[in-house]
Amino acid sequence: MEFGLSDEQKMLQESVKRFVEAQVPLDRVREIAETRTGFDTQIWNGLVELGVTAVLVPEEQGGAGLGGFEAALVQECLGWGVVPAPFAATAMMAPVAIREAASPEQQSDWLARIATGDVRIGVGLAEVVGAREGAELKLQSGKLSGKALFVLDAQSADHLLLAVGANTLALVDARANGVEITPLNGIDRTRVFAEVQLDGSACELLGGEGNAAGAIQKALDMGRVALAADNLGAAQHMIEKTVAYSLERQQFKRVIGSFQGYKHMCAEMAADVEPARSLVWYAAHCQSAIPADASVMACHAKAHLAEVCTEVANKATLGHGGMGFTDLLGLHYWFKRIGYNRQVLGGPEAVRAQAAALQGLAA
Amino acid sequence: MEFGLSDEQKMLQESVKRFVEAQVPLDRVREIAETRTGFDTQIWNGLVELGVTAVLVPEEQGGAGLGGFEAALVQECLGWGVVPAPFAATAMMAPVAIREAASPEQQSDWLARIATGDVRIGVGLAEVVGAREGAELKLQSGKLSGKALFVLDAQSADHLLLAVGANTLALVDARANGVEITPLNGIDRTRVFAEVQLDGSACELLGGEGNAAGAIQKALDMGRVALAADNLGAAQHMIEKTVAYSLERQQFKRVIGSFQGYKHMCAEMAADVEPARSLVWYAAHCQSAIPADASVMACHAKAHLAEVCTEVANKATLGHGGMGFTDLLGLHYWFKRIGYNRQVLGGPEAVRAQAAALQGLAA
Amino acid sequence: MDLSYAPEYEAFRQEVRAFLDENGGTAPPDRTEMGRPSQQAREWQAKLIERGYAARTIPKQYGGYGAEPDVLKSVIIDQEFDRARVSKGLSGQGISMLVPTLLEIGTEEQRQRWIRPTITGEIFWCQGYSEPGAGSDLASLQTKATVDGDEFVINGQKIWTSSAHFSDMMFVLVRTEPDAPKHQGISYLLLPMDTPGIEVRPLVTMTGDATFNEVFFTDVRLKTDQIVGKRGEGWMVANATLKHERGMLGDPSQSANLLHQVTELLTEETVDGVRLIESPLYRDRLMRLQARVTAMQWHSMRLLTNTLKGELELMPILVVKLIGTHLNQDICALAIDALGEIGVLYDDSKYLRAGGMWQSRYMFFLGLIIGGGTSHIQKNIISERGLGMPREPKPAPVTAA
Amino acid sequence: MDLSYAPEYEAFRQEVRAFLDENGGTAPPDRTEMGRPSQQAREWQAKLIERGYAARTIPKQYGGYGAEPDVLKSVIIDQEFDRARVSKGLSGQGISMLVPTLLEIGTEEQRQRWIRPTITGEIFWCQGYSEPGAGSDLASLQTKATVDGDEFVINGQKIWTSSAHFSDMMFVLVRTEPDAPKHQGISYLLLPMDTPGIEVRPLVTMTGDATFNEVFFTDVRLKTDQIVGKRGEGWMVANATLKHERGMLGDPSQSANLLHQVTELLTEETVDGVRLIESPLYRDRLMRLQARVTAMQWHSMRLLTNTLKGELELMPILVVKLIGTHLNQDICALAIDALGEIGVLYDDSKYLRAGGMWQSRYMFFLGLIIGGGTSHIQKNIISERGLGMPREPKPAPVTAA
Repeated sequence: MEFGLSDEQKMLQESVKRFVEAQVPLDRVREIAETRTGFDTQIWNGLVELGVTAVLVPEEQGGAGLGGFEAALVQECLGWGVVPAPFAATAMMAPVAIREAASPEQQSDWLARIATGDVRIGVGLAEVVGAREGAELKLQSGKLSGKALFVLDAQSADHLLLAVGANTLALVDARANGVEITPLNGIDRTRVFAEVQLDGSACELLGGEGNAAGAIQKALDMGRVALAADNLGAAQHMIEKTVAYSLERQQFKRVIGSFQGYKHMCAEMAADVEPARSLVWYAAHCQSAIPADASVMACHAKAHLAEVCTEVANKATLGHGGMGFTDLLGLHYWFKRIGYNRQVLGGPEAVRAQAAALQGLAA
Repeated sequence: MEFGLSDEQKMLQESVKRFVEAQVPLDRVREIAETRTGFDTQIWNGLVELGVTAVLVPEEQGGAGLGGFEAALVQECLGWGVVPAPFAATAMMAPVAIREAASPEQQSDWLARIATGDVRIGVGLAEVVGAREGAELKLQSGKLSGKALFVLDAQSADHLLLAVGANTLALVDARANGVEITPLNGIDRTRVFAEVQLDGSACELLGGEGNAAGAIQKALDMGRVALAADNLGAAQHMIEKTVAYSLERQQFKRVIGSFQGYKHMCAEMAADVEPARSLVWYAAHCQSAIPADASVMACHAKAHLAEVCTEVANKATLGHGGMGFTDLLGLHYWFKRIGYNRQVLGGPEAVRAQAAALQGLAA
Repeated sequence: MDLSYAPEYEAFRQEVRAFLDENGGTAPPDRTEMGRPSQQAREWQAKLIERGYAARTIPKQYGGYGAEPDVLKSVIIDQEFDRARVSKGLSGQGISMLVPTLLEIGTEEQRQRWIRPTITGEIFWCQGYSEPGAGSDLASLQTKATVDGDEFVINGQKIWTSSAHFSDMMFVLVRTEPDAPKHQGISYLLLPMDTPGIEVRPLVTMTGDATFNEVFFTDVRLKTDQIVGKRGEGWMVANATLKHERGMLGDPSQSANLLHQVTELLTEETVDGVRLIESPLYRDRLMRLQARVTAMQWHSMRLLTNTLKGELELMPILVVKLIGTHLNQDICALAIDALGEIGVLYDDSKYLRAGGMWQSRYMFFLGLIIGGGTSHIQKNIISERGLGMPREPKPAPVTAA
Repeated sequence: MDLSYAPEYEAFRQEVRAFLDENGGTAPPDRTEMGRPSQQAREWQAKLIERGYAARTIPKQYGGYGAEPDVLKSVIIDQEFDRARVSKGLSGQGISMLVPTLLEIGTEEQRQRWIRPTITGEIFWCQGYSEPGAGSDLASLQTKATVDGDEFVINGQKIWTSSAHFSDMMFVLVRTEPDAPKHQGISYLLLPMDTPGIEVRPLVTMTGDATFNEVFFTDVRLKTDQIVGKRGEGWMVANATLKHERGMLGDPSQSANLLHQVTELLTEETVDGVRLIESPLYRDRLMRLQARVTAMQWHSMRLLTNTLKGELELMPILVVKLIGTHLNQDICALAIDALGEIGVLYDDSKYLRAGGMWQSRYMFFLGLIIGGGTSHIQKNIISERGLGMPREPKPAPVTAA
């Protein structure tokens, strides 16, 4: 019985954390943010070298053969450092979908390339959660047409994994005929999504038409876990920054961290985040180890972390006073990352409704 | 333009407050609470002498000809002192229903007796909001049968005003044949409600069968305003008690009211209650003066005060430490009164749903 | 309780309406974009002053309309201009803060010199109060002015100076008596922004805008007679205007306007073809907010009534900022949540709603929760001044601990 | 991460299950009602000790089972007894707090004399720590014991003494060195409750129950050798047991159990013939709570894992009480809200649900938020010990202010 990090998991986490601290200081984040691609070659190559893109790829395909828990630990570090990297879509969502639905040949092909970092896959599932602006994809004679919105990490992707309705998953080459990718700029400049319009574009189906409902759910679950883990890391860092700031900043001839009102605010943040961490761990673990709980726990982790971390983002900014509101300390990158995580792949209300439905509690 | 208390209204409020302070100390509340009738002859007679039962009765019927605002000011004082008195049902809900639906003869008869305090009327509208336990009343050949639950102040009433379906209001003599009143004990021993079972009992309809939908809504609105005002007074008193306690009680060689965490808790209570007071005033004023807003504002006052005052009840109890949890200071009478006000005549969710529906926002 | 207006005021309201019907078309856009007032805005301002709808109570000899103070008429002007969505004329800290200060504390010469060009928009002011090291503890400011002959020599730094980059003048707090207790060593000066030694740097905020600045002073020289009040009394002088600012921060019509917009949004936007308002969860949140907005609207009428009656209730005033700013942020949060992914769009994105207002306002209101005294300071004030609870005890000297 | 148990532990689990299958029927009702343990409860306890399911790690010579500490086996015992809803044997502050204290600090003679009869239920203890004047500031207790020959003479008052009216003994903190600093003047005594001069008065709480008492001491005499640890070291002695109490307060199986019950309630109760679970609002609240409960359940597994590995992470431990008690109260609040008017029924009312549990628990958890350190104290501890923030500065002497 061990509900916690093994020595190997600690090493993994520490190596990613060290990489982030050394290679992705705030100045780098600022530079990359301005490109609005959510991507930087050097950082991506660094992550590939660390082997983290291979986490969810089985050993047979040259991967590390690890599970959702390890992937979430990586994503948590990326959130801690507001790292611009298309990790969640390519290295978390795509592999589980491919493992679930693709043919053995497809698996060998795609998983190996994910593991080596040779492919980056944008993932579009927004319409499964709720379609806006008339977005819809249609498959006709093996060609894909229509519009998918909020396709994650599409800006830097060479391929796109798109849900077609609720039961079909298609892989599209981003450079194929008829593919148009329109960046949609959001508050979080460290991660991106885009509109993808297709006009009779060639595609490769995972598992054939109508056979990917399970894979879509797995990708969605893993994506939600990724966002929850990212939130966890981001919130943890905001708490650390706030406490550190409070021990430096003086007002009324005392460090502000000695005022009880301030201390209680910090205590509330920490108290909310600690059990939330345990929830993220369990939800991530379920993705590989406990299929019966995987979807419900992904919903819970996504929604609960969204609520807790939104609070943290506001309190931590408040705790930095005027400095928190400026661009000077860059605290807003974390604030906005948490804001983005809340809305993507289903807001808290939508996700909780699904958690209830999955348990047979909804009408 | 005057949104506030006139001199006359201040005098009214002060006279009731003085009466409550002088005649209804906590020891009296405790005694009367043990009777579980929500009633005491001496207190009732005192209120009648003050003229407050006549507030909503027009001058033609010997009343004061005042409005919902004045009635709410009275109820607020009763909440402040957790006074056991069947004021809301008899002096607020019943008169507006009678004025709306009853024939001129009925009005002269009943309103005059309400003004003089010669009649006490229990009011049953729970099934209009939502029926539980199969409660339902039926009218057959002018006789009433069935069951009404949570009839307010029925224990001390000589007559009962009951909704029959959504459109009919019936007055029943509590001593009539076939009337059985079963007290339902609740957490709040200062106010009561009961189950009323009828078996072919004689009744007097207000405005005839099916003509009282408007009167039912008015009584419901006024009842909700009464509960909101009661909450306002109760919460105000809890804040006063907490601040006073915090200036006396020492811990760690300081009065606890000098700790910033404690001060902020008190500030939050006060900050929530002050605008809520303005909402109660407006909602109460609407009942007599602005019919278009009356129902929506009654909903808002009821629901918003329920939320705000539940917070106050918890924080104020917490602020009293262990003493707040004991019976010694009697603080729990206020806590429970606020708990009762939250659930009766529609909980916050139900009442907000009605506010939306009234504005055409619901499906 | 009487929500009607006396005939005199109803007549006044009709007069304002008639003016707006006739002249509203010549008004500049309501939202004054950043920058000095346009020619159109200054002409509109002149017309408003002439009719007494701006600079209403400022005496005629200083360029105002010269009316007796009448809060109700001011409120009616506000209501009608809001209703018609017509610009209420020039704004800015010169008009809202400096002019009242000069009227209260300035010399006759200062009033003659500054008030008229300020209210006509000829001279534009910025405010130099905040400093990086003195946030909630404003009085601990460190920008110092030493005396050299008949001049002050100013060194130091200000922050949160909105409009500094296009202002002519700054009213600024500096420490002139470094050895006095902190509230007694401050002076209130009037400083031309083209004085050598002033550097203005834009300060980008989390919203991405640069509406604020940092202002650096290096041996900035100013004649010693450019002071309002006496040396060392600047804190008192500034507080006369802080009062005015505090009133500005709680504006329930802003909440009402936001609520109106989010209601429209919920009734118009769809997910999977279903209108958002059909969601009981969003509807419930909307109703919660509507109750809170309504409470604040009538709360402000209660404050107005108190003002009209000359009655002072402290507590209802003290809570306005704390409650109002949180409320406004919560309204924006509902809009963002209801919009799902569209709610995180920003800048110039396709599918952006309301120009990205919901996100920028969400952050802006968080800024307001911080600015002008964080919510922690607000709660201190409410508990101490409103509830009579003790001030924070001074800490014992560390050696004694 | 490995949620399975090693074969040794799976075997142990099977052994416990087999025991429960065979013997569970002879167990007393799970919820020990107020009062001394019944004969049946004491027999059950003897059987549990014999099998090592109670008093598991207490050495044989003191009447225990004498096993090596094995947290996982203890957890398995808890899990299986919870699952079977079978009584885990006797409880009470004597067993949970005094016995561990004696094992750690008591003399050999004290262990010999007190442990066996305590764990068998022969002697029942109450705890005398809290005082009316010393709530969160427990160490400021004022009940004093002066020495007269070979006896202490005790005067003062205790409060929140549960079970005092039927206890044989009290372990009590008294001030024996009035001139020492507050933490160094306390002693830990073992006091027979039938000693002359002790008066027990029931203390009614807001729930209406009288499970607590006030205990008054008037010249109560006790031999000076009835002390655990040295004179003046009672604070340290008591803290050894406070550690045990703190662990008791966060029990996620209690939250899970409450959540289970409220889920059943929502699926069974109807309004206007519609099941409550059909309300998206209640469903949303239920899901929020389910996420929080799940978080706390796995949080406790995380703490268990840390214990097993001998690793100490302070923060996750510190937050348990604050989060857990609020969570439990929030679960009860949902049940009450969903029940509408039925939710305020109490005592013996017709239509009462679950014996009035929802209201009484709602208040009880508020009591727990207060008891054992209010949430304010909890937040102080989290910020100071967990986040390394400074302690409250000592106030300057009033004369210096």
